[in-house]
Amino acid sequence: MKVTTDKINSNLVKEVEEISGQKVSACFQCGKCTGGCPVVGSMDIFPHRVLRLAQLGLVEELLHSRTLWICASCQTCDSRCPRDVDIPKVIEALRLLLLRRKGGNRLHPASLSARVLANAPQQGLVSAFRKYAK
Amino acid sequence: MKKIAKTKLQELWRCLSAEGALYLPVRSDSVVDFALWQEDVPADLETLNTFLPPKKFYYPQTETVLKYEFGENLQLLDASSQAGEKTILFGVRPCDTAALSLMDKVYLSEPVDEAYRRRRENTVIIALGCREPEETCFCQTFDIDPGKAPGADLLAIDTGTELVVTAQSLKGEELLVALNGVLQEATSGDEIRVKDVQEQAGEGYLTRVSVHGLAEKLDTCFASPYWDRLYRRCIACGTCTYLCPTCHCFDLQEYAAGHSGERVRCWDACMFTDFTQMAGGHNPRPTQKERVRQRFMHKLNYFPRQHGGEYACVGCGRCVRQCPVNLDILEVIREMGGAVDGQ
Amino acid sequence: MSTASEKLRASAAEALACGRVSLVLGWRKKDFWWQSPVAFVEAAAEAEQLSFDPFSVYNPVKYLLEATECHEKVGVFVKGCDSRGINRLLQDKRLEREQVLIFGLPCSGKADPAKIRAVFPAQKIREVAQEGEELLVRLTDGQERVAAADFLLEKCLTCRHPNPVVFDELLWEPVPVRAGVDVSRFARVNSVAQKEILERYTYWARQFDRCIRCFACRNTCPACNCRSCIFDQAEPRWLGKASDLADTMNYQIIRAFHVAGRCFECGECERICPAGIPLQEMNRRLIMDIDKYFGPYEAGLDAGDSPPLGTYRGEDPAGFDES
Amino acid sequence: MASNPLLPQVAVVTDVRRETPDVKTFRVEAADGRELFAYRPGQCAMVSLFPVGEALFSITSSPTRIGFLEFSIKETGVLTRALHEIEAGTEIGVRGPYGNGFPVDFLRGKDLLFIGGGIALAPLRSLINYCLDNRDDYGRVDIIYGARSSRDLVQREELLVNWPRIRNTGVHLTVDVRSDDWDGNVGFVPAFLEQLNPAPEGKVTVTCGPPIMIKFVLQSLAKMGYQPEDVITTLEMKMKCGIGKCGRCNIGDKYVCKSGPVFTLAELQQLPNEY
Amino acid sequence: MPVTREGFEPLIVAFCCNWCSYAGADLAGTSRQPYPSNVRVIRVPCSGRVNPSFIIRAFQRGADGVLVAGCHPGDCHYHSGNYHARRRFTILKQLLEYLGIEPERFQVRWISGSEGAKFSAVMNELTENVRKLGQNRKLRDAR
Amino acid sequence: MKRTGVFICWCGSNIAATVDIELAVAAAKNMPGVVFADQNKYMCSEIGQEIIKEAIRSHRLERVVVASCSPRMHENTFRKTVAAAGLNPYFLEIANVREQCSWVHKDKETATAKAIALIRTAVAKALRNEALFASELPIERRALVIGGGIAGIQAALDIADSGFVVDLVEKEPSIGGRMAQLDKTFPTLDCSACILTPKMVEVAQSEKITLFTYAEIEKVEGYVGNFTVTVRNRARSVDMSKCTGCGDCMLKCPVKVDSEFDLGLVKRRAIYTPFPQAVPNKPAIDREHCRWFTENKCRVCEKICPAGAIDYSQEDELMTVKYGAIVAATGFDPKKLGNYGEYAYGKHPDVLTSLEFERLLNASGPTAGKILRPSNGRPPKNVAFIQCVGSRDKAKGNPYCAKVCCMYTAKHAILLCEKVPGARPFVFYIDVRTPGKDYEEFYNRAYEEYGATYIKGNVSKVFPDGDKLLVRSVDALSGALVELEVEMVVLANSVDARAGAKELAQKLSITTNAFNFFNEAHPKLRPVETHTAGIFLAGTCQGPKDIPETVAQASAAAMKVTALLGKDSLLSTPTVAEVDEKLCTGDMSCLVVCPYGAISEKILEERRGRETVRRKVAEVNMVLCQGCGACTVACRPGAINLKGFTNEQIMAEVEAICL
Repeated sequence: MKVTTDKINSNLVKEVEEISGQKVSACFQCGKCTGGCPVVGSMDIFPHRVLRLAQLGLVEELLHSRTLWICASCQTCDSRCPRDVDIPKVIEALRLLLLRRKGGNRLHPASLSARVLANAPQQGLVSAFRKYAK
Repeated sequence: MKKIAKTKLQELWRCLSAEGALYLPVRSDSVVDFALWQEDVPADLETLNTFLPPKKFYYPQTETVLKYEFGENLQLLDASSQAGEKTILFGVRPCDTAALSLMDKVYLSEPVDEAYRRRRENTVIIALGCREPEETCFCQTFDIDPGKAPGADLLAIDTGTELVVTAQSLKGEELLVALNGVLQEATSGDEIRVKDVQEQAGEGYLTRVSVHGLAEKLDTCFASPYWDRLYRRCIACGTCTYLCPTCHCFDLQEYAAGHSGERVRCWDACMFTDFTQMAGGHNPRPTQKERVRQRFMHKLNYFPRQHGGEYACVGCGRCVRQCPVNLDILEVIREMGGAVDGQ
Repeated sequence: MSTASEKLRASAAEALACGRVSLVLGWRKKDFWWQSPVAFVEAAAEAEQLSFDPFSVYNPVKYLLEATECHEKVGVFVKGCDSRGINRLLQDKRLEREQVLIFGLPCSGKADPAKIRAVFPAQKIREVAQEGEELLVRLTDGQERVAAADFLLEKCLTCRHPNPVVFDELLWEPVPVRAGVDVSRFARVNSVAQKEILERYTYWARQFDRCIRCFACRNTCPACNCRSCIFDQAEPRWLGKASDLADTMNYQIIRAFHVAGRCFECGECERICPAGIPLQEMNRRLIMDIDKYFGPYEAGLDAGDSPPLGTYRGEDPAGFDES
Repeated sequence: MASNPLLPQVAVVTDVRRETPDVKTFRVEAADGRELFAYRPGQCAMVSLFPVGEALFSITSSPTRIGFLEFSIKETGVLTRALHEIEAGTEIGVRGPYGNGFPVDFLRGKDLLFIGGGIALAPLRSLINYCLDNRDDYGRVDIIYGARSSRDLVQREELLVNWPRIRNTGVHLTVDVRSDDWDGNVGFVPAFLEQLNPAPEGKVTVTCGPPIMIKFVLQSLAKMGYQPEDVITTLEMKMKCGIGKCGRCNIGDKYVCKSGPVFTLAELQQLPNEY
Repeated sequence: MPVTREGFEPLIVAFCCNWCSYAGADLAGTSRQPYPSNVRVIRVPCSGRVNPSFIIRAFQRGADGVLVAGCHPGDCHYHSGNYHARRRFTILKQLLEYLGIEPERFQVRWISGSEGAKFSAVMNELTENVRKLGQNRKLRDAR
Repeated sequence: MKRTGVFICWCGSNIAATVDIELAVAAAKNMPGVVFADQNKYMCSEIGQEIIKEAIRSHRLERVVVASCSPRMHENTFRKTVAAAGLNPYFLEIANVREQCSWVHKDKETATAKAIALIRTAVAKALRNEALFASELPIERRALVIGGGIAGIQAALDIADSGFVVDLVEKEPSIGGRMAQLDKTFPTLDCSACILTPKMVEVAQSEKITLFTYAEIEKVEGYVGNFTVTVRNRARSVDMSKCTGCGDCMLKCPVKVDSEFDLGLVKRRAIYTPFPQAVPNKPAIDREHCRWFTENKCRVCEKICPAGAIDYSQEDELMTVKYGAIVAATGFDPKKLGNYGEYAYGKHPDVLTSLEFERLLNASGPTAGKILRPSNGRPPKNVAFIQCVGSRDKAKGNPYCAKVCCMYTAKHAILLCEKVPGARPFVFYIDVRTPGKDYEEFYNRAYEEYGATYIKGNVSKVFPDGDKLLVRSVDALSGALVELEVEMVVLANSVDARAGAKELAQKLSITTNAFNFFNEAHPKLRPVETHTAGIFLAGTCQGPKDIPETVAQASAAAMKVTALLGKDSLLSTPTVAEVDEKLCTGDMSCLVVCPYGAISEKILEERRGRETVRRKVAEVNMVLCQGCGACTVACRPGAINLKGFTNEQIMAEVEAICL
């Protein structure tokens, strides 16, 4: 992982900001988002760090992260952010970035077992299914 | 005349301590001084000069002379009547014994110092004759026989393995009676040995000076330029005066708390800068020159003038050995014209 | 006569003859073999009396206080320990450097007469002279040579600065510092400090009980150079005149405190104490604590530094509970 | 029975009189109403104020006035400062009398010239009143006295009123510093003495004052022809015991507390110059 | 020396600087924080005014414990008085211990004007410690 | 013994409930010196005070002891009471039997015993109380301000505004100081010159202010209200009365020297004004470089000057002036970066210090306000700003925070973005500190609006790489290594004390901290005063500060000065140290510990026998002395004593309290 002038200057960050409508640079890394995240235990990159990597143009690193798919968009972070950054939206933007690049959805409804459908969190399913609409 | 084997001295002292508070020379750290006898603490009968002379038993360094209450009414209580528990001094050397008679001239002359007198009365002196002088001894200068101690109540002579004890006063005789149990009768052989020791003791002085006619000579020496040179070395400490068996100057000080207090007499030294300092600022002896001169003139001129020609020095040599700057009476005697022979 | 003495005489005679000084302080011999008092030499012709022998130990520096009042410039011979006394007086503003012409005498230690008396009968000794690293003891019946190092004064055994630290002329080559002085310097203090508290008190009470308040320790000490000592003052009376153990401790504690950070370890107080009180153990204890708490400091090495008790650092540690 | 010579008697200060800004006169009587002790003019006594301390003072009253002692004391040190703060009724300690006193028999029948300065009138006053109380025993009495200023004249009433009224008695005053309330002589005592120039014949002088004054007065007297035997002075030294034992007041072999404080100039000339 | 029915009661002399510790003692009073009456305070302008002679004199005259209290380092009303005091008493304390005087008897503490509770806690502790040691005989005048 | 009266207060039940008043009164009556003792329910009440006054009169009391609440409460009340009865107010002593007795003890018996002991102690002290008086000193109504930067200017203006005469002494040929070198100021971005130059002109025009530029402080003597200062007016070689400030001389001078004002980025002449808006706008000749002074030829300026103002023969002039108060406002120096080779400063022309960058920003600077790379004169795109250069660095810099760098770096980032479209600032920081009004918002704008990238990480090395610079660091937040290619590096170098600060401090007898910043008397409560009364501090000579803080402190210092100069006279604390010259050894142990510089040496002449001898003794300045008493303990012979807390008094208290 290396920050360079090129990376910082890449258009990826701008793209994320455009898609999410959020100012990634506004984050000053207080960490409150991560501290309150209910599903942080399963994340490989913590929410605040997602923002930091985005700020530094290290978007590639993010795109391979499990975090994008673990985030349940529960908005806990957002409701508490002192810099008024809607983090789920940023994560969503990253997901979209990836989806667009791969040209397909991550989830297919058929791939989901009945058990998963029964036990997966409602919000997670909602957010996953929203992507089908795309 | 009685005697006791030196190996049995503990027994003697045990008996003596029953007769009164027994003090004898004891070594503590590097210093030998008179101390209250304690079982198992060995006495030092070899060292000639104790650190302090036995004057401290008659004329203590600190002594309450008067107690008072001054709240509603002033009440004065004479403290001198409390002085004088029965005391026995063992091992007082002839020079120190002689010094006591000089001290008597001051404190037993009118008006008599009561506390001193009581202590003097209640003390028995057991003198110990010297066998051989130390290098700084010059008692013979003052006609003191190191083998004799006429002022003592008892005289002990170390004949080698025994001490031979002779009574020299009524007090001494009484004490001898009390010691009958531990002492043996001396023989005529002992008497001869004692004489031998006494005679030998008078030989072998390394330091020979004479004070013959010195007091008179000093009459004209008050303004001698010698004092200008001599005093410069003096550091104005009190070593010589406090260690001197004949120095007797004192100060009176108050110790009070609340409504009661006491007046205390304590040793003072004419060497101290404030000795004659007056409240108004005048000091008749303003520099160390006058103070040094005072000390030696007192010993060698004033005292003899006041007390029938006797010098206020017994040649014990304490000041010679202990003066930090080697400014001593021997030098003054020599410089001021005391005859010198020997080294 | 030794070459050392000759060098002293020549230096003094020269300085007096050419008028650089009008008084020279050195040592001379007196009646007894162990007496080498300070000599006041005021003319070149008198310089003959000067001598430097195993007993030229007394520190002449304090005499400078009075000597410089009537002499414009005074010559003084100093050993290592004595020279630190000069810095003491300079630092205390009791002396100006221009007032003294300092002849430095590197010194490998002075002899303790008591140690000599313990080996040779005092009555027989006529002279004790230094010859190289030996003492030559002349007796009434012959003479003997002994190693000078075996007869050193206690204070010389712990001397860290045998060579003068301030001087105008050095009369001979500097001498080496004795091995192990850093350890021996605090050895006695440590051995007392290791005692139980009651034992320590008993030890010191016995020592102080002998104190007769002759003030020799104070009067000889170049660090005690006040015009008027508090102990001599009548109002307030800082020290009672009557001798009393607690009051003696008062005297000794305050005396030690007043020289704390200023004592330059010449050890004269202890050497001349007629009561044999180990005063240097107190002074050294204070030096130890000053080193420990405020950083290493040796007094009398530099007249320009600041003694530790006039200064402070905000981050000084405290030797007491600061909670 | 021997007793402790350092033990004072309890006495009461019955009157305190301010003489000058720094001198007060204390009248002292025995606590039990009896006489403390008999004394001669010029003798001294040790006065103790508890718990401050003890010092020797000249008795300024005359033994001809019975029942009390008086001390005129100048404030100079710790003890005298404390004494200046006491009030009538205070109990103090007194022991004495000490010293030789003036040779009243030697003086009898002679003309007397008293020369005093400052607080040193204290011992002279004892003798002056003694002589004036025994007026017929003595010849003409002249008193020359000087003080720093007119405010510093001690025993003002006696100097200005009582003594001048007595027959064959003259009081000659001088002050060092001129002031508005002073119309007498201005100048130091020795100069004033030379100006008055009393003839030495048949006269004995008794002088007491600060050391510097005495020094010049003695010179003046010698110049005017007074014989050392006829010049009497008193000395002051630091004393602790008053009985010739404490060892500090000696001049040569004489303890001032016993052999002094009164000496003739002839005697002083035999002593070392250390006072 | 206060001796009560119960026996030995130590006498504690406390030198308190006017600006901090004396004020702290006053605060202990106004907030009624009790401490033993054995403690008696002498007011000084600054802990830097306390002369070691005063401390020894207190012991001589019968104090069983002595406290010097001043402002915390950095808070001295006179800027540096307590720093000087700290140096002086650091070495004095070691010296007294070296001479065999129990360390509990001589204490130096920093007590601010707001530390009333600390003042009384220190006094309680000091009194208790000294009470356990018993009377000071070592530095006490014989007369 | 002084006639002493003791008055014991019940304080209602506050004292009386725990202390047996009757017993205490009886005990007091029996104390040495006490001739009268009484009690009252409220001693501080009018009735209580009347009792005291009446007793003083009827019992001829000389000393008064009141046993009551803390002296911190009513000492002044009772001092006034005894003064009203004709006694010196310092004849009063208070025994604190409330706060330190009745309120903290329960047991009546022991509390009463303690109260009696406290009264006895107060009596013992009172007996030794002496009359004390505050001494009065006249005040010289003129102030000196040292340093003509914004701090000195503001202080001088404020003092002058209060009607007092001020002399402003500046070392350089012009006032203006550091602020004159700046372009814009945070957080408002208004132009430094626009707000500073009017003040400079105001100084020049003020009737109350006399300006001495090209002048230095030579010597300071005296004390508060009465300083005597010697100022060295350096030879300017230009007759100020003749010079019109036309500037022709500066154009013709053949010598070119690095401009100090522009930090060597441009040259100036040997005859010069530091910057165009200089006040006074009249040049000075730098004799170190002037060809006439170095080589004895040229004299071009003399020939060219239409006013005939050039005067090579001028010499330094010393003037000695009396002042009542002094403000030190000598500013700071930017840290020299000799130790920081890793940043390639001095090795690569595009590595600049922040003040140099500031000059690039400035319209009157070397590039007329364009940000251009010194190496090639082209604008940079990526610029790295490295913070904490020489700050927060225990190893080779200053351990302290330079306080202003975070804010000016944010300013630089913003100005970079504004001046160079598309430029990207990268800020390397350890912490970003923005305490100050509108500061955080300013910082937020830098990264939110202007897109400055803040990287938490110190730069380990700057590598010159072709015409670029490689900056290597780490982003401590993400753990990512950082390697940036930039065209310019700006180093936020730390703030040092002004060279020569230590020497000035010695002249002023004020203290400095370990880094030569002047010490304030108290960090919280007396932040603009020094330990030397009458000397005040303004601006960065005390420590790093920004402009608002500097100006605020300058006004505060001015206020302190006017408060001082506005007094009729100075009253000293009566409880000051005094020297017993008889006892004084003259070793000046006291002087060393005195925090107020109140002790000085004095030569005493005294008679010894027939001779007059001179010796050194200590002397206390009663105005400067604040009565801490540290000297009394430092003085081994006890020659220096503290009035009101004398050795005698404290010893007496100790003895009485132990009874």
